[in-house]
Amino acid sequence: MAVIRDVMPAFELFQPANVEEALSLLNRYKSDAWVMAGGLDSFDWLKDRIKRPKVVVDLVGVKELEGVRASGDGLEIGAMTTLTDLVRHPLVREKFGMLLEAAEAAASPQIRNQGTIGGNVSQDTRCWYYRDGWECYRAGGNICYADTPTAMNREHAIFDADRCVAVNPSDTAPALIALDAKMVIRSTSGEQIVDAEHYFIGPGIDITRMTVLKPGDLLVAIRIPGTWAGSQFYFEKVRDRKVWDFPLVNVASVMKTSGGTIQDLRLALNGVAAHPVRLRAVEAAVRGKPRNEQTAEMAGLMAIEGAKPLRHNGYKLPLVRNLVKRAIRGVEGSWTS
Amino acid sequence: MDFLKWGRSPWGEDILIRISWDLLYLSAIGGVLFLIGHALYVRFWPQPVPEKGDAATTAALAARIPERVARHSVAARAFHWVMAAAMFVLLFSAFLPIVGVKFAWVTIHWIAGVILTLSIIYHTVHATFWLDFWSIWPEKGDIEDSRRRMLRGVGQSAPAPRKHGKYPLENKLYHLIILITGLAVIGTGVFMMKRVQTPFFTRNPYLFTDQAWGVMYVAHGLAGVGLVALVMAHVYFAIRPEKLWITYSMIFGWIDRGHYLEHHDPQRWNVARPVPPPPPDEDAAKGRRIAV
Amino acid sequence: MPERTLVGQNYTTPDLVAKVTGKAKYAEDYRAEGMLFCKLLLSPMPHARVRRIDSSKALAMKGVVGVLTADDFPPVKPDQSGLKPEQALTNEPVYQGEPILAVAAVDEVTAADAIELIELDLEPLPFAVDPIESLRPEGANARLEGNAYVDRKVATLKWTAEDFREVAAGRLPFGKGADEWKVGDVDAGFKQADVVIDETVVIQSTGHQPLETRTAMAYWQNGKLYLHGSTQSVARTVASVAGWVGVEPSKVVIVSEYTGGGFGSKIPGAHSMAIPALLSKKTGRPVMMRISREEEHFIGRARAGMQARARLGMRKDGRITALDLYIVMDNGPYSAQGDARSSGSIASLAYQPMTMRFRSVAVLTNTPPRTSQRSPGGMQVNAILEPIITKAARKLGLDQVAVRHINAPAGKAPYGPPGQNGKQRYVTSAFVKEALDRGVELFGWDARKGRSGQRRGSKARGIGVAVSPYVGGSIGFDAIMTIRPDGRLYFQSGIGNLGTHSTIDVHRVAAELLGMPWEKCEVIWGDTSKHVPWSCSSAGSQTVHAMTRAAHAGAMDAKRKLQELAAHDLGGKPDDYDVSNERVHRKGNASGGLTFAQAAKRAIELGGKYDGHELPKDINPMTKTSATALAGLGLMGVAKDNYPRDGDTHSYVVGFAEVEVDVETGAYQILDYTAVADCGTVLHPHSLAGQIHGGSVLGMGHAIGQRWTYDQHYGRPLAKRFHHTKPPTILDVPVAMKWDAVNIPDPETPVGARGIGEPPVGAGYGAVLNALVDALGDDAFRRTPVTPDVIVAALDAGKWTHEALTAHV
Amino acid sequence: MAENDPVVTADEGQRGVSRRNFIKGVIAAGAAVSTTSYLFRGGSILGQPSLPGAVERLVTLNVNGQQRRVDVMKQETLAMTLRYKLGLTGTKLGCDRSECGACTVLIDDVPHYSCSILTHSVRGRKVVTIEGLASPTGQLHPVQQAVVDAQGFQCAFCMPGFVMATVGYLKTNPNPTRPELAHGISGNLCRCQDYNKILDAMMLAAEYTRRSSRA
Repeated sequence: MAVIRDVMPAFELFQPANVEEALSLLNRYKSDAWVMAGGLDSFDWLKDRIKRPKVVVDLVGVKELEGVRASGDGLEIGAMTTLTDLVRHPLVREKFGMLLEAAEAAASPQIRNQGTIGGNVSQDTRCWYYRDGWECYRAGGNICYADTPTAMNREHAIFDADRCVAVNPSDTAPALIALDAKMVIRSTSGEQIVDAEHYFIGPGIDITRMTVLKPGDLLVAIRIPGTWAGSQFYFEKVRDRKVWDFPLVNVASVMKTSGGTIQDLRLALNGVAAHPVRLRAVEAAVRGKPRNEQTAEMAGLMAIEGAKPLRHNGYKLPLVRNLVKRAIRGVEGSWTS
Repeated sequence: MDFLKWGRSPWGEDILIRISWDLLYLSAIGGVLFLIGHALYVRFWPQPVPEKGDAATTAALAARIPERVARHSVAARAFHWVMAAAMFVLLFSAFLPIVGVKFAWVTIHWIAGVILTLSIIYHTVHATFWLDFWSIWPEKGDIEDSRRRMLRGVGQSAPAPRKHGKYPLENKLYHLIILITGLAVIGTGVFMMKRVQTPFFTRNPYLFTDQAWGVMYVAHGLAGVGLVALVMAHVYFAIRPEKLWITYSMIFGWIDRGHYLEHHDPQRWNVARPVPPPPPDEDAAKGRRIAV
Repeated sequence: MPERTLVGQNYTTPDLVAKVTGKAKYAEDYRAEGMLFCKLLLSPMPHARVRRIDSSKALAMKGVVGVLTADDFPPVKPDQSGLKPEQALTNEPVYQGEPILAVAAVDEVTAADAIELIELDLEPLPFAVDPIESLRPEGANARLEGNAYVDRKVATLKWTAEDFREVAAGRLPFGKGADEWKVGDVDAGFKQADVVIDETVVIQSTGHQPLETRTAMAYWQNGKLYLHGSTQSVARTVASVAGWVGVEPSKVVIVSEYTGGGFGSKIPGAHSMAIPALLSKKTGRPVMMRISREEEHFIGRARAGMQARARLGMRKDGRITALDLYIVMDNGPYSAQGDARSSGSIASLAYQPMTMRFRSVAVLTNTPPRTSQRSPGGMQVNAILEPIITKAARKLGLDQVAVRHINAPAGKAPYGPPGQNGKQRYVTSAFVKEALDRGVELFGWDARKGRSGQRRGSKARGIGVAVSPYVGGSIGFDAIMTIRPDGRLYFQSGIGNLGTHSTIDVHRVAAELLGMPWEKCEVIWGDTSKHVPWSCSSAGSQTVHAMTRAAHAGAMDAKRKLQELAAHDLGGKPDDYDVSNERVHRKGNASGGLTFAQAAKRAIELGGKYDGHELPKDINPMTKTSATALAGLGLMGVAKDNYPRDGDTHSYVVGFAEVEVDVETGAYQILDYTAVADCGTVLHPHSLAGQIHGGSVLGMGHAIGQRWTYDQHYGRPLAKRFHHTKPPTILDVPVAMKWDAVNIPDPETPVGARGIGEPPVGAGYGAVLNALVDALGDDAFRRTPVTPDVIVAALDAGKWTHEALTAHV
Repeated sequence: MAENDPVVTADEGQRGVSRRNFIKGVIAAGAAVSTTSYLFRGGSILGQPSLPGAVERLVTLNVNGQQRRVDVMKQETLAMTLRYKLGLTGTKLGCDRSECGACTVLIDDVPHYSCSILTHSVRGRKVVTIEGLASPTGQLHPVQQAVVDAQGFQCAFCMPGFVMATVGYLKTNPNPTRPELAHGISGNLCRCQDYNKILDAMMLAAEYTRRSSRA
């Protein structure tokens, strides 16, 4: 009955030197194993003594998973590449400035120095009931504490809630979806490549996971095709504090225009559902339309169709509407002093 | 094996969460064992020879029995199949994710649950006011018949049991047990809809205490896994060759005279034609009205 | 008054190099041979009774040495309020997270594992986390004894169904049960007003959250308790720890040379200090109790939140004719808090309303214990009233600064409730108008007015100003200083070292008076075994005022003794002598007489009053004990501050802010901030800047984001860690801020210096809120913090939409 | 002191040298494995059962230019090792959850929260703490000197973290603007909150650092 926090219980630690070793460990210990990348999500769980893996597989020594490489006209980013290394990489800066912005918007400098892109996209939700050890659906229980008449759910989902109303907190995830990134997943039984959009899963599919990764799976790399290199990017994150905080909502879009007409675009949001949301309907409606206030307005309105606000997160509707609007037409006006 | 899954409330109290899903496998295995057992029994155990009635009486009676004895009205059959469909959807949407087939099951599950609930309400009203309400409920004599049938089934000597009324005792018992489990899942399920987002209710998991919810989840779970075995048995009997005539009756609405005479007691399920006999086509309709 | 050689100058404080090299030892940095670690078992329920505790499994674990429960504490009786005073461990937890039990083990992992083996049987009791909910006719009481303080006693107080119809409409009812005071005829005041504004406002509770938690380490030696903790005053912590542990104060030594912040939460130390102390006694080994950030949320104290309603009447010229203020204060579960009362006083001082009625009720809740937090009550009332004043001014077409100017306190300004004689108390001095004028200039107010409320694209600009007074000092403390034969001057200090530097700064007054070069001065602080005098806490903006007075008195005593000693040895009258240049000498002959080193030797030879063997009668017993221990070391200056004072000392800060709000996202940035202080004579500019800006940022933090959130169904907090409580980061405040001080000496204290810790908080808070009102209009928010979600929802709906009265959202 | 110890690199510790030999080596060198293992079950090196292939508990760390041998639990964070095993209490714990920055140290010149990295993860890497900045003769690091000159902090519990973050950031951007510097050291929280003076001090620190690197 007694609950104790802040002291990690014992676990066995492995620090494999390469992917093969890591995979064989994961295969050997399956659901007893906990994969640790930068560790910033992991330590919370471990220190809170809520998750108690027998074995931690720390990927710190797997150097082959680090680094950004050119791959055709796109990029391949090792899953263990830190956000700082990503932000500082000339190819990222040159071709996919939006990813830089998104990575730079995450957490704090020290966290970006240690946190990895793989960890950032695979992190667990930050629902404060779940993270505090309340035994909700996501924790194997039969209740969502965040959607009750008295629940505090300012940060929670407006879309695709299925029992659980938690949201995905990643800043890089919507950017990767907009850029049509591919996630390279390996296990002892082989390699699998998943569109970034489909890497994330909602509670309807599996209420205890945020991604398609199953025990034994390892995200090894993220490939960004050259398709959208150098196109028009928009990324914006709205949050409380300018450091540390996860997004209330963020938006990422890539766009190609020609003579004021939107030729093609991809648009994704996060902080609104348990998975980042790609706005396919909006994309379809906006394609071929002139890039102007009217189109932006329409896109914004379409984006919130079907949204179901909770007691404290109704603001996410106007926020999403405005962010999508801005993703289409940009930000208006500024002060010089 | 722990049959119940306990969780911890935000106050650190132990609360019931649900049954252990091991019980699902237990129920499924139990169902399969029963089927195998029954199949083996039928295949290898010498079956008692059915009692032949007095030939003269039978012939006289047969003359008054229509070719097709109406057994289930269109409404009743519609109910049965709607209910069956809902039940399958409910069971699959409940248990496939547990065995590893992942999909967004909750909405499907509650919609099927609502359909099942509505169909059962319809059935209750329909059966109460339009059907022979008591025909489906076990009566005192059924127990003695059942005892005799069992003894004879295992080769003991016993007086011949009466033939069935409209429904054999197995049917009646099955109906009874499905009614209990069905009401349990529905009764709990309706409240459980307060725990998820539906258009009907404002979500409020605090409608009952943590402990009361726990009991409700356990009841829902127990009834649910129970239904797995029950439905397996039901389907099994429905497709057994010697029972197919009953299954057909649930599709077409009637049984033929032969089966009627063989299995049913005209005293207890009177479908005999009054005099003068009307044309055959109207028989069914008439029979339906009188006897169903 | 001597020439200012030290006062008003920057210098490097003697603790700084130790801090910057990592050598400074805070409580958790101490080690003792055989030291055990302890972990706490916290109540999972907001209110419960312990039915049974079974520690046998824990005690059977290898490495577990002892278990401590409430039964191991000295018994306490209910005080005059009817409640039992708080103890570090309890059998009736009254908030979720209250410690019930502690385990000591050879290491922390073992202690933590052992906690999980404790079997605890609790009986849940009714609870309330929202004061208003507790006032409902059917609402639960937070304590078995009642739910509110009525006439200083805990009683059951319920409002009527009628009252709650007001609540449903989003207005705080003027329900019964409140303390009340009045100045003038409020109704007549409202009649004179040209505009009346009536608003219901909610101000959040917030944890103090010093960066150093209340970790403590204790051991016993020869019957004496040595406690290494974190406190705002070692001198004042001795008695409180002695009381909690149940020993004589003479048996307690407190060591806290460096305190990692307190903000009011460590004023008499911390109740939790008793845990390692008693566990150490029980186990016979030193015990270290590391307090985690989450535990600090529970036991680390918090500011009382408020649900308030204010009606304010303003005349065409901006003068406030009437103020009717009603505050429901979230008192937490224990002793009665003073925040609401201070709110009334500070409101009456800051705006000098022509008539005023003040009502307040302190409601008990099952949330962590409250205590004064930097500008207690002052900060909250600033947040309640400043936006209302700005809105009234706007309705009348008046400039924000002009309105503050016309209502500003000046001279011996009256404030607070009328006393027995029907008259209000008054302050020692106030130079708020001067501060406003200086601020207008420094901030460039007039130039910025052009941007007030302007919008470009999605970006709206707003500017705001706020006036924030607070108590700026106490009186009556003691000083001990010794000039020793090594020719150096030693100061003993019992003030906590929170890095305000006042612990050190105040002694520069004495060094200056005695003409002692600062390099030859040493301050001894942070350890009660080192014979410290009766000192104030580094709290409530007292230190600079209180302890410069004491230092002044001590220095004057030392000077007098030097003069007398010189006259005794060298002839003449004491008044023929002067001190300067490290000598006591005949006036006009600075190189003659005795050196301080010689005088110190003579003082020891002469004994008696000169070296501390005879002491003044009026000093505190603690000072007497310390001075006696130091007697014979040199020439001793020891005295109580007996200087007269006419009025109550207050200091003032005016804050100016400009914000830019993105109206599409609700996100905003505080672009600029300037603060001007009226705190009398400036003692140490660097330090003063730190207080002004640091305090202002604390206020800004409350305006922009600091949260305190509870799940009302289970009465459990959701915001416990920095990630959720959201103290401001370096990027949430302007990248460069300005400050100044009017630097006019307070006439009622010999040095002229007043304290400054509290007033900036309300200035930062109010200025930012006013700037937001300026940018967004009158109807964007009614509660704090004002976060992007609040703004974007209000702008979308065209009016504020956020929970009207619910607490802890 | 540790400079005279035979150096066992992390790689050898893990692969080349068996645990038995490693322990022997330690005993032969007469080095204390962990004289101050107050916090974590350290008593017996074999106290924690080990699965095959898992990390060894005995490691050698490079801290402030010295090789230090330590017995480290699997779940031990660097902050705990520094504070409770190596006696380096200048590194503070304000939150233990990577939310305040008080525990910031440099690992291979990059600022990290030492509360949120396993000690085992820094084997073979260069750790520098606040105690390692000043020269052995006691001359302050330019960033420390700037803090002293600007009287840059109050309670100073956050100070070691801020100083380390600044030292690390200035290595990547020696000539920052004030907003750039603020961004660079934004992973540190101060509750006395005079961020203004902290930035004054750190801008001065940037200047001092540039000057000293030129010299």
